[in-house]
Amino acid sequence: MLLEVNDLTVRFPGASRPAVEGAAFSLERGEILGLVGESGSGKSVTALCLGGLLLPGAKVSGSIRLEGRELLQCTEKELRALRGRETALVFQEPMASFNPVLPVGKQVEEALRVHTRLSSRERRERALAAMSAAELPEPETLYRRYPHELSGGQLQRAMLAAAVISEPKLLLSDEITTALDATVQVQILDLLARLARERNMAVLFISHDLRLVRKLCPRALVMKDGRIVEEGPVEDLFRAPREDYTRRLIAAIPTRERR
Amino acid sequence: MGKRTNLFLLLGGGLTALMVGLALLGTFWTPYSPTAMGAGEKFAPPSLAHLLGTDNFGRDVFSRVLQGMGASLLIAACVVAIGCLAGTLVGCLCGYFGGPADYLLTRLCDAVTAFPSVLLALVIVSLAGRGTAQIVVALGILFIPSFARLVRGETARHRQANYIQSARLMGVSHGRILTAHILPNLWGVLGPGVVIGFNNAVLSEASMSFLGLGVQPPFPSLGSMLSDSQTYLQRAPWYALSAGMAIALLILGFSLLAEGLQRRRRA
Amino acid sequence: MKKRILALFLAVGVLSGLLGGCQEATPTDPIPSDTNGTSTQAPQKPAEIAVGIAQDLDDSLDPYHMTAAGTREVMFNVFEGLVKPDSRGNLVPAVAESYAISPDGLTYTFPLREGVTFHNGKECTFEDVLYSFQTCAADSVNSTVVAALSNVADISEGEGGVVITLTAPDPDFLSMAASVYIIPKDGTDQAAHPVGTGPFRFVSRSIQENVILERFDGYYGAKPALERVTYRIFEDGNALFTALNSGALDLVAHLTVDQVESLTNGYQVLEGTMNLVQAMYLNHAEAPFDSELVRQALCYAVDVDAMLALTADGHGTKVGSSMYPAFGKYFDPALADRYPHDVEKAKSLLAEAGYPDGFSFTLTVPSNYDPHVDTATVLVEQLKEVGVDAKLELVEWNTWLEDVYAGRNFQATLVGFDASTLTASAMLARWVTDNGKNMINYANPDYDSAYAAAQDPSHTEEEQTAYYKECLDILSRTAANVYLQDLADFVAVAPNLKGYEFYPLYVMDMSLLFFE
Amino acid sequence: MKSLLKKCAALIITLFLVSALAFLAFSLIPADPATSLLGSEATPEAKAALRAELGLDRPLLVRYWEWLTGFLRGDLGNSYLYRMGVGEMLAGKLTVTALLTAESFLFTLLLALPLGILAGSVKNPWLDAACTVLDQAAMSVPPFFLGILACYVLGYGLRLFVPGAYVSPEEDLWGCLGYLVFPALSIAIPRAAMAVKLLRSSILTELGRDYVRTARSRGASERDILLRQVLRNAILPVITFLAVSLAEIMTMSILIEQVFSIPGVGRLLLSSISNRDYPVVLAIVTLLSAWIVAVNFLADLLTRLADPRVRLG
Repeated sequence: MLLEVNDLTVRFPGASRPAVEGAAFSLERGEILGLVGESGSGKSVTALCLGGLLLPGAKVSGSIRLEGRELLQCTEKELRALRGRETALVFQEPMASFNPVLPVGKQVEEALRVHTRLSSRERRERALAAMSAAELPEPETLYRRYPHELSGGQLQRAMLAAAVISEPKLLLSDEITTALDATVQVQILDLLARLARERNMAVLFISHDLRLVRKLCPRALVMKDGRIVEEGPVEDLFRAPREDYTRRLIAAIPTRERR
Repeated sequence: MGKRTNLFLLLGGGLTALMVGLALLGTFWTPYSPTAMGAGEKFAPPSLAHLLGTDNFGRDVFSRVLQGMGASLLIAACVVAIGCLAGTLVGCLCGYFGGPADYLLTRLCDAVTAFPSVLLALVIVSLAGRGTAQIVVALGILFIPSFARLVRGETARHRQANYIQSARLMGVSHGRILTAHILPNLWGVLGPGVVIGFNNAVLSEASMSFLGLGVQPPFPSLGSMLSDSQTYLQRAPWYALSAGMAIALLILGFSLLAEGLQRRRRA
Repeated sequence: MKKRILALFLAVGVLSGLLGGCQEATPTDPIPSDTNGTSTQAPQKPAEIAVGIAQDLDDSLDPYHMTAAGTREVMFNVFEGLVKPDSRGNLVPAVAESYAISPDGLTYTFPLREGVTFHNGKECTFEDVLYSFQTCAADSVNSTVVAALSNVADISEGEGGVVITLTAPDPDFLSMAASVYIIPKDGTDQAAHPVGTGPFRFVSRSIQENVILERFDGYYGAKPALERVTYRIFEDGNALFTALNSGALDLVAHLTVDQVESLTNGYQVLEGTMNLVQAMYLNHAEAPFDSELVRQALCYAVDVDAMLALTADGHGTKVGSSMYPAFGKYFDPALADRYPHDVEKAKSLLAEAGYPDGFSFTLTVPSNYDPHVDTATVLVEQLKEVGVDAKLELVEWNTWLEDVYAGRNFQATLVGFDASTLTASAMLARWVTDNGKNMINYANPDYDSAYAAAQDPSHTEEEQTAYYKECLDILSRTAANVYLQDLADFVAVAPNLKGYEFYPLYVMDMSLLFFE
Repeated sequence: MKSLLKKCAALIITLFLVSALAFLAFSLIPADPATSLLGSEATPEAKAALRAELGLDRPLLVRYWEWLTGFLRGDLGNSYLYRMGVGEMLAGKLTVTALLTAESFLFTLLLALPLGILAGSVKNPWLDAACTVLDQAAMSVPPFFLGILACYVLGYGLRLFVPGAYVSPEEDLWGCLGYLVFPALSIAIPRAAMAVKLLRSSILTELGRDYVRTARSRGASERDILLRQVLRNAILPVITFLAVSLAEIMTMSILIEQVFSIPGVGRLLLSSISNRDYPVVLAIVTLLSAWIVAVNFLADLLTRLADPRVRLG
């Protein structure tokens, strides 16, 4: 088992109820797990916790075991060593996620710079390879470009390249397609699936869009108000949702696709 | 965050209230006449009778500081008022109508900004004599460009807005658009501009008086007191310190207040 | 900003034996009485000093174009006339070996001294003297000197030396001649690189930074002990004081008592006077100063002793008329007590003049000289006591020259006048009714006739002196101005620097200084 | 490129306006140079002659035209007072003021950058508040007061330097720079405090941006994030501020030159105004404004270079 989450509770000071309450699930190596829910249901907080990004001021309890290691017991330094190497995060807004004043290539190889002692030339080669793997055209050119010169889709590919460059075991993908056009969305999903498959990388695919989850993930969790309300193979969720909430999520999908 | 906001507002507000209060007090009442000589010994160190000691004529430094602060505040207020009103007018017209007149006026503003302030003050002083009114006019002129630039940008931005465009289509006059639609939108940028301008005005007035161009003796001014006190720095350090600290605290109060207000708005 | 402090005081000339009084340094710290000042400097100390001066020599270094007293103060060490003044106010031979005046007062003979060379190495000849007198007569910016030289009928090389013939006798001529500095005929550009015959030669100037003089080794007289004098310019009085107090300067003159008392560096402090008449000058063409009663009331209202106590800890000399103590022959200390401080008397005089509730006026003061501003500040305060409201208006020096001095457009002003030559007429001529420099529009027939009698060469010297004294008494009696004081002049000198002497002129003689 | 040309045109127009304004100002000031040159004892004829010699009797526009064409040829005219070339006169003074400005600017940078970064990375809210109050206090002290304090405490009290013992750079460059340390600090401290405030708030804003979260998720350390990622963005508004500071510092040096008696351009400007030495004043005013305008231009250019989004846009 790659990841085991038990009774994860995250509480922000001043909030009336926990952002995440008693979440428990697990993830196999190479598995793609969907996490669905409305905005504010606690999906992103869960992702950040799993990524080892402890939010300032937040009270986190329970247990997160990554390859048997208890993340919640780790020091910040140990967490930092995990981040980017064992886990990688990709976020919703590709443009905002890139530093506007650094060339794209430099940001793609960031994890290598942090975690390895590779020379800058070696890093560059790995970055170019990762960018090719992410199906970016002319990686040499794009390497030198600045974020504002790339399209949203290109940036998200670059982001995926940056995420997989250090061969993480777990990719946390938080609404990575939300800001993109529909056609680009599909391409990115395909890319994500291929990368996960090739590298035997587990993916926690977070989305508010059940459609995408169905397309990508064999299994999914449904989250509401910080609790996991339903869990199971994605087709089962579609066919026989046990919760009203899941039903409503399904109902939100345009009719033609629902079937 | 909440605690910090209160801290700056509290500190800044308290300090400003104290200094402005003292300045107001100084315009109506001072322990001694600020110009009366021999109110005490020459160069008497601070004591209960003379809180901040006395100067080279035996005048009470505390009384002079009080009245000097009043003068500084009054001058700064007038300067900012002139700069703000004229600047808003120029900025509004430039930003709204645009065109070559706007270009020229903008360049003129640049030119005034680039013109050494001391020279302008000296020109006005040579023309109209030294005095408080002259220095207000000189500094007022110098403060126009910064306000004009601020307002011009904001006006030009609003001019493009849909509601202005539609008002124009409906045949509303330019004057009405400016006063009813654009002017109310300017408060947001003018507010902080006024506070910063106020501080700059206090500082500029002090600089001018330091060079002997501001308030004329025997009336006290913080800048000229500071200039006079330099000679007696070793003999009567309290003289220089009182005048200098008064300027610094006046400015500090306002900038803390501004910081506090800014943080509260952001929070 | 503190510019050209004493530009008005065109102290150029010299007294011609008329001057009885002389001034000596009155040290607050003991200094040796032996001030013969020839090469006795300690060998370990480099004979260089830095002198702080409060204004740049920015008028012109050309001897005939210098206008500022501060410039003359420095260039006194570079230029000499046929005769020159000494510290006791006597004229002593310089470029001339001696001088002789014919009994009719029309012919002056100056035998030229042997071996006088200019700083450029050329020997001084009759041609140079002739050139100097001609150039000065044509070029000088000092109208008094130009007027005196227009009286010269002929300059020739006679047996005894230079012979100058006048068209009419002039008792002041010798002192005028002292201000005709001798310069080389085919000389350099004097404005940029002055060349004279004095004990120091001009080396360089750096605008608003310094002027450097060096000992002139070809000087005919006693060699100065100092090898090099650097005048450092501090146009801000506070900066000058700061530099002095920190020990960056060896000598600074014209300090105020407050500055002197703030000194903490252990320098010797010498006290003299500034040789000027500081007064509140009143424009008699303006009401209410056309009334003698009002003017007298103001004199009673002002408490000069209290003023001196406040501004200068009691230092300074009261003057009661247009004459200062260095003119011992004319100066009458009793005049200073004619109007003792008396508020009641002042009020009753004002009431009598029709101003029972006082009045208000504008007191215009040039802003460039702090002691005048300080005095004016105290004066304004004192006048309040009798209900007179004086509004202080500080103006720039140039504005003052133009509006007040030339334009006579003022009510009252507070400045100091000194003598452009050390003759009584230099102080008194200006108050004659139709004199072009009668800034205050003083018109008094008695005064005019007394002055004319004093100038009449047919009178004996005693009679002239008596007439001049009468002039002074008339000025005092009619309260022509509110006469205040001759300011105290303090000089701070490094502890081991000796030999400073006060002159009755606005000069600093560097040739007398030496290190002990 | 086109916008650059436009800016250049604006620059030239501004300079032209400044010189015209200065020229106009002098024609308005009463009391002419002849009076100040010749003093109290000169005759009216002598004054008239001098006025004619200086060309002051000719119409204003003619004089302006001559001055302008001369200026464009690099001829700054002659000082009325010193009767020497203005260019020659200014050269030495400009060196001093330039040194003072450069040193002040250097101190501003050396103080502002580390302190700003430090202030931006303080986490404790109370410490942060204390830093901000301290910073505001440093900002509020007028430079000339700081200068006076420096003279008193460091000069007299601790004897670290001798106030007034100025050495010219030609004599001893290091001695001169040494003397300028405290004047430069007096100018730099309030300026640096302003820059610190700006940098701090800029860093805080940037720290809240998404790319910081990305960097964290890659395992970058906080120090690394601050220095390598955030600073490059946070510095952009500070660059503009610092460049404009170069202009402000120059202006401030006029006052500071008074306090520390440094014979720079500022003092020459003040005395030339009161002496009515117009050629000198005109030259200084025009050069000063050229400096201010040029520095603003430079600020613009630097921002373009430092910010890839503007660089090509």
